[in-house]
Amino acid sequence: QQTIRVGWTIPAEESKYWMMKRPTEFPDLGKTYNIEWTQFQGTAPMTQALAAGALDCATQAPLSLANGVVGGGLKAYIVAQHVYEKPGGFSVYWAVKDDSPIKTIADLKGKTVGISVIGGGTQGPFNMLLKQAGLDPAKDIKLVEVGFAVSEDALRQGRVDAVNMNQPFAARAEAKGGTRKLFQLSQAMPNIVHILEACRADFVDKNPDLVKAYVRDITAGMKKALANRDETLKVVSEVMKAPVAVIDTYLLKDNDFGRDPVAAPNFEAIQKMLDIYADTGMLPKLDVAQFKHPTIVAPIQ
Amino acid sequence: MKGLLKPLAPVLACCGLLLAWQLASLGLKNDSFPTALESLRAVPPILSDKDALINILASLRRMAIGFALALAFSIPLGLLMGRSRSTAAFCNPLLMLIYPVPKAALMPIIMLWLGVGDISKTLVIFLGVSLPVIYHSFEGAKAVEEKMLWSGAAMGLSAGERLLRIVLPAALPEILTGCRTGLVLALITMVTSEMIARQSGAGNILFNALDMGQYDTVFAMIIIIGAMGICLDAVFEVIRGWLVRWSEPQFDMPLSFS
Amino acid sequence: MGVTPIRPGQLAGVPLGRGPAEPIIEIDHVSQVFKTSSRRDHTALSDISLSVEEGAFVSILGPSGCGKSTLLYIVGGFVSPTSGTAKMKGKAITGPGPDRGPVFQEFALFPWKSVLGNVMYGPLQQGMKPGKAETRARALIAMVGLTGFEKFYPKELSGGMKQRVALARTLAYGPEVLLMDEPFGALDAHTRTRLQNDLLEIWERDRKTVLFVTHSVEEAVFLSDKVVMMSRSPGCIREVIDIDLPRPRRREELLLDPRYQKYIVDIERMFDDSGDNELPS
Amino acid sequence: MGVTPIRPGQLAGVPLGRGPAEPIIEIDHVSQVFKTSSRRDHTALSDISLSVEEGAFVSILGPSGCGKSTLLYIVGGFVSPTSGTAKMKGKAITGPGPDRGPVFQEFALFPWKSVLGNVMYGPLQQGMKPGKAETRARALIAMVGLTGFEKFYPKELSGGMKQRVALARTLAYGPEVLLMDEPFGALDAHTRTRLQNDLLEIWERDRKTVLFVTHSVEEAVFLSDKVVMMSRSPGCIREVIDIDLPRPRRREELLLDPRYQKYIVDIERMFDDSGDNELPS
Amino acid sequence: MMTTRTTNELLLGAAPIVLVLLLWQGLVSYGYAPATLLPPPGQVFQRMAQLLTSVTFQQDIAATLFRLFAGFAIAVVIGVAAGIAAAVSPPVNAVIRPIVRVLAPLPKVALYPAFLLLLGFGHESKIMLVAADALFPILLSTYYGATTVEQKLIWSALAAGTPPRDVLWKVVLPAAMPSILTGCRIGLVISCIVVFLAEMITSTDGLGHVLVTAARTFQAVDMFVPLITISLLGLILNGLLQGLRAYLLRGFPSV
Ligand SMILES: Nc1ncnc2c1ncn2[C@@H]1O[C@H](COP(=O)(O)OP(=O)(O)OP(=O)(O)O)[C@@H](O)[C@H]1O
Ligand SMILES: Nc1ncnc2c1ncn2[C@@H]1O[C@H](COP(=O)(O)OP(=O)(O)OP(=O)(O)O)[C@@H](O)[C@H]1O
Ligand SMILES: [Mg+2]
Ligand SMILES: [Mg+2]
Repeated sequence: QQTIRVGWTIPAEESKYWMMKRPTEFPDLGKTYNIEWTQFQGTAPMTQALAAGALDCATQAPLSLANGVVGGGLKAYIVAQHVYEKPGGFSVYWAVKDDSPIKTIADLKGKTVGISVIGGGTQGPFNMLLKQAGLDPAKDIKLVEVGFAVSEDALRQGRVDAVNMNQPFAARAEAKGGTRKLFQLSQAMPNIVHILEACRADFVDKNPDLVKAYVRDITAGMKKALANRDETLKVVSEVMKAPVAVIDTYLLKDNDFGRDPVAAPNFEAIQKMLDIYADTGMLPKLDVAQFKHPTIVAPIQ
Repeated sequence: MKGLLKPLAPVLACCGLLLAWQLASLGLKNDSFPTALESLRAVPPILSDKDALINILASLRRMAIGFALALAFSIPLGLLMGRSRSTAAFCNPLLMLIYPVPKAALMPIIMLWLGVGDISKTLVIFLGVSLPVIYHSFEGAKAVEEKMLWSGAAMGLSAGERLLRIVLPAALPEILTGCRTGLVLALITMVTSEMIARQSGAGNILFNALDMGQYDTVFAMIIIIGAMGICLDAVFEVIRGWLVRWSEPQFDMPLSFS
Repeated sequence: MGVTPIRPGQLAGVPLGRGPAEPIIEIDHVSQVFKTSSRRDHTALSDISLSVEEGAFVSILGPSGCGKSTLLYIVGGFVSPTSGTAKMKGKAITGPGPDRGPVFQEFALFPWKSVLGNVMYGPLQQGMKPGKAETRARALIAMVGLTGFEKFYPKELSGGMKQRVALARTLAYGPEVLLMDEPFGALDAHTRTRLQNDLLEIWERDRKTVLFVTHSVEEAVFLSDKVVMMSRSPGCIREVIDIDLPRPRRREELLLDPRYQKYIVDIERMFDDSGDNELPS
Repeated sequence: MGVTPIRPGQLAGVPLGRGPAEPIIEIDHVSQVFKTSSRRDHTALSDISLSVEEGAFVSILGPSGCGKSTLLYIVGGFVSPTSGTAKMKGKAITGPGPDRGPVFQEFALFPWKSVLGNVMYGPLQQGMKPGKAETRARALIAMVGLTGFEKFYPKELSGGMKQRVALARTLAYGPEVLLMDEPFGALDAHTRTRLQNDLLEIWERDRKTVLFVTHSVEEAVFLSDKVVMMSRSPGCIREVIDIDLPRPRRREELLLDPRYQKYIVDIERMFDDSGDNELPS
Repeated sequence: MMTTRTTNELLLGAAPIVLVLLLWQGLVSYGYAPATLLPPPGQVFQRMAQLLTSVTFQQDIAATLFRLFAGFAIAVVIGVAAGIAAAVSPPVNAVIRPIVRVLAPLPKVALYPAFLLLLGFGHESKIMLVAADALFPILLSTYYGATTVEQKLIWSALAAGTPPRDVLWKVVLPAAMPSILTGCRIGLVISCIVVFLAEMITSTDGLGHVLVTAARTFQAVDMFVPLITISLLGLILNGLLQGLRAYLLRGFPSV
């Protein structure tokens, strides 16, 4: 019986949450193979952990994974996808106060703008949008790091003039009112992939069957998560220690991110994101093909 | 009246603290700063949750191991540094170079050799605790009255025995001050060591809640950690009082000239 | 019997002690210079030579600050002299050892141990069984008149009581050479007399060598074979005086002995004569 | 003039001092019980009553551990007695004050201050100008024979030197009442005599009241108007003796005065008579 | 004589540092750590020399130092004052002691979001975090140092007419100085760590920020430059503190 060391984070990996909290629902999990779960704060440390060989598989964002490849000599395969921006669904947006004089992106000139992670995954599309509006992202605005959890408060307190919003905080802020959406990432490109599942290449090459079983369970988990929303709410609530009522306001609703029904990665969209990062100078040009394993990729049924 | 005030003082102070918090949070009207009452209400659910208890116990176990290892390592080192100029000259610059480095920044390398499990976190706790213990032991050993050591030497104690049987007890009050600071830092690092990578622990609950903006849970955890601090501290004070009863001031009047 | 003339001005460095015994302690051209915080050199002892024979009771008299304690520290091996050598039984003194037992002017009791614990410390260290060590310690505590205070911690004792504990602690492990720095300084006359007698008894029984710093000329004459007079110019030996009085000595008898009185008067006069003792003012 | 008979057995609580002066210190049925670490009660003073008249020089004699220091602490206002009251000029003593200056048995010098800094502390505290305080301090340092050691820190001084600094420090701020706990205990005979004379001079000039603990009967008789004899049964006053010798006193003269010798012999005999001073052994 | 001793001690102190550097080089050379995670020391120092001359890096150092000093200074002032007040006055003690017991063990990082919202994203919130973390070691050391002051020293001062409130800083403070300085030394190191941590969590400048940006993009060399810088800063600051200590405590016994 072999073990995979898996890194995870919150808030949007429902299939993995199912595997964690309802292992008996999966025929192989705990029987033919085991998972050692380690939770991380954000994807960047997980990239480091993958590069250091402390993890086998982990949640990643396209940018952090690419950074690991470029700077950390990491070799990895993208084996599944967790959430992306489905057209019509939720897209990470920047909000301003209702009474703010800022009406367009161009009005941000000279303002203080919050972003969850400077140099993080959202900054590429964000920079692109600023450039399109004629702003120099480096000079025309003052960028400060504001985690999603405090962004609403930071905005209401006037600490920032505009700030990025993500679920579940966006839902909460909207329910309270007083803020308004200025622009959203989907304006830069559709189908942005936020988080995906990646495994170290050397690990996959050495234990193909093991990883295959793991990916199979991710696919299965995604199906279960989408099929049984009530149970998913409970699972997520157990993981996040947040009451069901809070999660119920957005999870798997129209105002949520999109999820591929079989957790299949959208390599095309990822390539497009890599191109944006290259255009905005955050990365050199990269080909998504290097992340693709010929057989081990969701969906595996 | 006075006799009643003394045992009640801590309770009163806690109430005062909670009251100040309550008023401040009401005044600020801020989601990320819930009122004391809301936070207190969030305490029982955490404590009645089996998972949470297991988490907290896991943290405490790591803390106990880290703390014990740190004491076992730091007290002898500190005493040695205090009694031998060359040991101090040898260790001091190195320690001063190592300690200011934030452990979080070294995580990639720590993970490379020690993985993401208990060992890394225990190491972080160890480092946090050992700093004050080393330096208080160091200074305590330095201040030991020389003639006491001479007396010991004249009775045939070897240098090692003198360290153990004279410097250690004589410096004990100072060492225990270091241990108390160490205990405080142990609790803090116990939580923060779980900031980046975690499988279980009190920090796990706290940082998850922080990520999710569940501020009442965050502050409930803070209350719980604070309560653990009070309890550990109280136990420590009893042990301290017993160990250094010989050094307590003889008269309690002169310092109380208020 | 007439008054034996005192032979002052005996050369320093000439053997002291009773009979033909070997010198046990030899101090050879020892100087001690301290560096003060204000970075100046301060000479505490300059060119001291002295030898003490085995079994001798030697007292050191001298004005405050003349280097008596420093001299004892050097013999004890606690500080090494800036120049010169100190030898014990022909071997250079390189550090403290249980053959030389100090009683410090500042007592230096272990504050974390009770009276009993302090006194038992040495015997236990020498490998004595706890039961035996306790018996011995209790006997010594009784001797110094502290029965009933065994469980007291040093901070709960009066000055004189602490001094007596320090004395008992050193006597307890039976060092060959006793280095006593004003061991009776904080005691009332009666306790003092009593302990002088006890000390003499121990000394006579166990043939110990004693180096004894005191400020009382009378005490020095009563106890000693030799009195070393130091002076502050800085820290050197002025005279070494043989005390030729019969042993065992009893104070009542001595008080009637004119030689005893003469020794005292002569030594006091010698101090008077030297301008050295005058305080600069 | 014949020998004035000593009047022993004066009742405790009866005014002491020269002439018709007012009592400046009144100690009324004072007891002091300490809680020891082994949680037992230890009586250091039991039911002490004493009153000291303004300008009196009162010595306290007693066996080691009889409570002399404790009594001074109570008058100094450092500890409050378990029962009874202590008054100064009719007002209950509630704490220390610059009217009563202690010289502690353990010196208690400020280790972070040099000799000069220690002695200047009091005058500066009393609001004296730094220049004047330094002049005064230097004069006192000279008086105790420590000129040249102004910049030394306490750790660099010998035992006797520390004691002299402690004395100078207290004299420097000129308290009305001096509470001296064996202030000359660590000094050689000459320095001691010298400082006794200096103290007497200051006392006579400034009309101070002095409470003086000593172990030397001779010193007590030489200096005092009254000698309080304490005993350890536990901590109580046995006798109060008037010393009826002319002032100003000069030792050379007194040594020839049979009354002086008689006082000494009588007091010593009184201590001898009491089994109290025998060490239990 | 004095100088040879000092040089000897400096050499002795340098030895383990050289050893660590050798170990580091060895780990890289023999492949125990990939250069992408642990770059060779030579490369790091080269890069550091280069960066030290750049204005932006100097500004980053300045920002970090400012936060460090401000936070540390606040911690020292409050810690020493509160520690002494608690040691000296029973009513203050009754209030401060339980408060310290509750607040000391709290992980201050968890309060950082609250600080951010209350004080903004600039210097203030970071200074506050530094102060909050460095405060308690200093406070506790001061408190214990002050409670163990030899009583007769205080008596001597009181008898010399020192008003009780002056005794605090005329006797208690200097007598507790060895302990206070030990607390400060610990507080200083903690300040170094925390200022870095705060800058890593959120900031737009400072050494911590340099480090996170480098870490996110796996610029291992750039990541180690701020690390080495902060540890050198720690060494220098501690050296200064050591000098101050030697001066302040010249009257106290030492080895
Ligand atoms: N650490 C030191 N630094 C500088 N000077 C010192 C130091 N220790 C002692 N001294 C000086 O050395 C001299 C001799 O000191 P020592 O203690 O030997 O005197 P002593 O004869 O024992 O005097 P006392 O009878 O007063 O105890 C003194 O002048 C003292 O100031
Ligand atoms: N803190 C304390 N706890 C318990 N007992 C104490 C304490 N302080 C003093 N004592 C006891 O009180 C008694 C009197 O002590 P004190 O110091 O007053 O004696 P003293 O007369 O000054 O003796 P000496 O001449 O030896 O200095 C002693 O028996 C001592 O053991
Ligand atoms: Mg001496
Ligand atoms: Mg006394």
